[in-house]
Amino acid sequence: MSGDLAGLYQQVILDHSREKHGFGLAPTADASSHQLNPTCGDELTLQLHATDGVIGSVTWEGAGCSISMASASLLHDLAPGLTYDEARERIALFRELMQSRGAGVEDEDELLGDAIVLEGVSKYVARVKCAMLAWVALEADLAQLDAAH
Amino acid sequence: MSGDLAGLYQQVILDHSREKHGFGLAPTADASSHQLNPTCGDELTLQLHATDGVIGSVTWEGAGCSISMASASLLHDLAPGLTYDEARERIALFRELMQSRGAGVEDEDELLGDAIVLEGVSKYVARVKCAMLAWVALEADLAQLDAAH
Amino acid sequence: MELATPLADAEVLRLRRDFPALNQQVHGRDLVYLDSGATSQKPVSVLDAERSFYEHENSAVHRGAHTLAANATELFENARATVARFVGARENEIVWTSNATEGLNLIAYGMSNASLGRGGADAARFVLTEGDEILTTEGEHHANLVPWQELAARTGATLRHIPVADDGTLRMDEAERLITGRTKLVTFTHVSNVTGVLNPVDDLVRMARAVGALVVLDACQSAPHRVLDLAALDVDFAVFSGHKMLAPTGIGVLYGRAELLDALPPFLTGGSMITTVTLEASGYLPAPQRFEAGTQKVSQAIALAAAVDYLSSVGMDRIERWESELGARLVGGFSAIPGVRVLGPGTGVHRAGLVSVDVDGVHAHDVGQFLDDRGIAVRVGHHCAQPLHRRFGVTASTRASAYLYNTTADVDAAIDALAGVRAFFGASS
Amino acid sequence: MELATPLADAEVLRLRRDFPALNQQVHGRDLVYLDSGATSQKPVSVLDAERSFYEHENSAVHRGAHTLAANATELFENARATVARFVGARENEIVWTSNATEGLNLIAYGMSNASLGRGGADAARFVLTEGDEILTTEGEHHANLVPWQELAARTGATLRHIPVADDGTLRMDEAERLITGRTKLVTFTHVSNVTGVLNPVDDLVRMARAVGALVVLDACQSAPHRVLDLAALDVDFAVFSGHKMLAPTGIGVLYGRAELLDALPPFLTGGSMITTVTLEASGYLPAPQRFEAGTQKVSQAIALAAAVDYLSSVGMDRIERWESELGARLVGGFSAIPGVRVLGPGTGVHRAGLVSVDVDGVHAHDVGQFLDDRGIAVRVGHHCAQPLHRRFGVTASTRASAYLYNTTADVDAAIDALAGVRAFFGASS
Ligand SMILES: Cc1ncc(COP(=O)(O)O)c(C=O)c1O
Ligand SMILES: Cc1ncc(COP(=O)(O)O)c(C=O)c1O
Repeated sequence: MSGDLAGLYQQVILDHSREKHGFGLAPTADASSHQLNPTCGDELTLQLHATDGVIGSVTWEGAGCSISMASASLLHDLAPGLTYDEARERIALFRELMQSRGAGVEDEDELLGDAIVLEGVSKYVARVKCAMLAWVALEADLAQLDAAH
Repeated sequence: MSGDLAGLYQQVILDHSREKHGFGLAPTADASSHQLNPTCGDELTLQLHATDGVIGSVTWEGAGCSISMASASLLHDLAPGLTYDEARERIALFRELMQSRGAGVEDEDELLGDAIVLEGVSKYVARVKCAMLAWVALEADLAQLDAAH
Repeated sequence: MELATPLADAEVLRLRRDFPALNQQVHGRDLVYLDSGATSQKPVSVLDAERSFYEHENSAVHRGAHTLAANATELFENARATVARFVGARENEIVWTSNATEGLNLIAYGMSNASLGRGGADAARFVLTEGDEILTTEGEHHANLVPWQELAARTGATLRHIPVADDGTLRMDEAERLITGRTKLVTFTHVSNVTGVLNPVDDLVRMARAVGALVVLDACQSAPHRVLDLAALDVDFAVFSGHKMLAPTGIGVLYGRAELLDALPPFLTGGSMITTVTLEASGYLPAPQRFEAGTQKVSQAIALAAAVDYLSSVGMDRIERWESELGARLVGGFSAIPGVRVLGPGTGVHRAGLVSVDVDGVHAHDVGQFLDDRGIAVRVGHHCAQPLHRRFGVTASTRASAYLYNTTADVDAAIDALAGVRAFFGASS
Repeated sequence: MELATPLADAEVLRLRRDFPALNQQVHGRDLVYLDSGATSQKPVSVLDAERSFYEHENSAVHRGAHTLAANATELFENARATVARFVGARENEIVWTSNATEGLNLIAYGMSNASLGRGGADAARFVLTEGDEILTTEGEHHANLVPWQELAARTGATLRHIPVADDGTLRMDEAERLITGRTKLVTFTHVSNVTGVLNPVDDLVRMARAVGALVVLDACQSAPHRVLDLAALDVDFAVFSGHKMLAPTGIGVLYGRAELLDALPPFLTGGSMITTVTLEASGYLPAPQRFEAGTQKVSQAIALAAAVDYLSSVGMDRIERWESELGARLVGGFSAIPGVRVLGPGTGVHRAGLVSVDVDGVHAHDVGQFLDDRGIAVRVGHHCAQPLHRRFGVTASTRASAYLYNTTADVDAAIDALAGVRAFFGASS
């Protein structure tokens, strides 16, 4: 096994991909979006539960590779308590991290919490889509809430 | 001017292309066919006049390059007196000559008469279609007569 | 007939020197390329043929009278003759396309144009109306499914499917039931790009002929890998792609029986496919020019002929036998790994040199990544065959596909790597 | 804005060394290639870019997860970004086609699919019915005429034409009259491939916008030769071909404004352009993938990006000025020869670097042959523009067309040769 592969599949990621924090859809939600990765047919539905402009929790369901599942699980851990704008900021930063080709981004530890374990994905251009799936879903949820206003 | 070009445009050819023996359509004919060279838009209509299975004369009209015009004119001189089968034989031989890439074919002098001045065309693959136009028209005329029987 | 000697590792290693891309490292390991089912690598002779064209003859074909143009036209038409011979066809039965997908769309659009009244009485046999049926199978690549869905939607015809059995073969009992007087066209793949199953062309052609239906063969996974004689198979149309058979991207072939091609209404229209054009209307040339509008894929066609020459010099019968050995070795090795399920036929069944597997508890993307880390390139995903994956109860799989430049060592490396996957991802616990 | 310095002979002779095909002899004379309007020659950097791809990255794009596939995908999408920048477009507005002809057919078939109900409400603006009009011009290449004839025949719409004046320009008074509320689409060439006339894009766009019609620009003869900013021109769609701009055959570009491309129903269908496929129906991706079915022209797209880099490094503004000098020199020289008539604008009028002539008493084929004998490659025939030739009262003409690698000596050689034609064929008598 190369060092690269160990960097991509850190133990935290493999654990999250099995534990899937926040897995299971609630009967209702304030916003919900469905995302698809057409290359592999992976799918993910992500619900947003919020009160007064602050995220309460994120729940999701889907099937996909360990990267996409771990990423959704990590996002579930990160999101609660963030305002919409803060959440958007984190999504933007995470996207930047994913496009950094292994170089990382500033303030990542502080703002992205455990999700920075996904940094290794940025060296694998073809896998960035997997890691982004849940975050793109959250972005779509936030856009729905905006549109509803 | 290269020797090739002089071989292609022999004086006989240039003369025929201007004199156009047999140019002008008759009011009636035993068979008539229209041929087109789609690359350049050249067109030719060739009429066959025959009695008892023997070609009486060939008349034609059309616009095209010196090679196609000369070839029709030369065919007009060659055709009279040939039986249908003899004409078919000459057409086949002329086609072979055109595909010979300058190598010529046997018995060409005897069977093709003055039309052997077109031998130089066979070195110019792109021009073979021009030289064949009238001959293909005669072939189509003969096929019409066959079909009428 | 005597059987050809298959290739063997020593000879394959010699051939492999002709393929520059195979001589490189990935993640510090020698590349093991087992993704030829997606696209093949190219030998130097093919790269040289294309480059030489650009250095010497490059110019407009069928349009110019100057020396370069005449030379280019000749090379281009000789390429057509070479490819025609390779698949048992006549020159005027070979139409250049940009890939197999375009070839299938060409047939489908030709038929919808006929259905809109283009092509007149000659095109009557291509007309589809409500009540008519198009028959495809559950095992097709999207390229041989979606164009027919769209054709059905455009014409009001109904699309039906021959189901696939658990072992990946077509349910021929169902085919018998589905091919009726209403069936106007039957289309199916020669070899499945997921299971490696070889479909029974003769039986399907016989059934289709009995009801007067047209037959289309998707030869994408057969033309590169086995002896192909389209006239002998007696299909009406066939398609394949150059990039899967040592040639560049951007070139494919549509084969059609001459009398059908001359009757099918044109698809793409423009320059070089016309006789006379007025502002109001245009006349069209016979095939193949009829279907070759605009400037063609000239250097790619010439390179495809060079690819075909390379394949022929090795011998298609020998390649076929070698790949069938590699396929058997892959199936044997993969199915012996606990938690690995082979999609389609298992060991002991004749198959092409490609095998797709589902690994219990590990997503195909992760499997592929693990193999890539060892320098092994395989394909992961649905391989453009979502319905067939759904049939097998999975959304994605991992496919290893071999070609003439693969050795038994390549196959063994893939088997060895696959055996380590579940432990790495903690799926065996 | 400061004017760029045009190229000059000394620099052109240095550039020419990059083009291997130009360094050869024909009939014992140095080749003078004046047929770039048909297809261009290729610099070494373009040939190298393509070869390097096959030696290193070649593999399936957008379909694989292994290292080669990821690298290939990246080069392929970077190529799209390079070409987008070159013509003032965004990446998702650039669709790969195999040539300009296919691009025009894509729009026409997208519209006929919309007219058959495909694409739903989003596609309403592409629907054509009886009474609707498509407007093209008398001066078009067959590629921008025949697909619209066929679209009209499929939908019941009427095709109309802006006539061409004696000097080759469009009759804008007639355009004014012809563009009405019934006009749904206006399509015209940016630069004529026969007369070198530059059409008034701004005026035509303004008229079309006023009635809500779509505008299609055939940029085949402009993209290779002048600075092109499609967003600034404000057209809805545009097409051009790689082979005319230093790139290989088999690659072209369709530009479309993003919101239009995402609403236009798909044309070719198959793999890689879908979201979810069931046996019954399929969902489609947004542009550009929506229009890129099957394995793409990967190496050709990468080579086109290398071609664009080459052109940009020389400078499109400088190329444009140089060609306009060469065009003026050609027109001046040709029109001074007795019995030679220039089709379209004469001396003193701004034009592209191409000129077509009719030689009194000598057929174009013979003219071309005579020039070829001196090593000069020109195009003879109707240049896929029969209606325009008919407008000028001829069936064929002889065209000399220049590019960045042509010198004034090339132009003078053509003028000198043409001056000898009528005497050789005895037409001056
Ligand atoms: C103005 C114009 N339009 C369209 C075309 C067609 O281009 P292609 O044959 O590359 O599709 C050409 C070139 O032949 C052209 O000059
Ligand atoms: C069976 C089959 N059909 C069709 C295709 C489509 O070929 P292409 O993408 O070259 O058009 C493929 C390959 O992807 C295939 O394997």
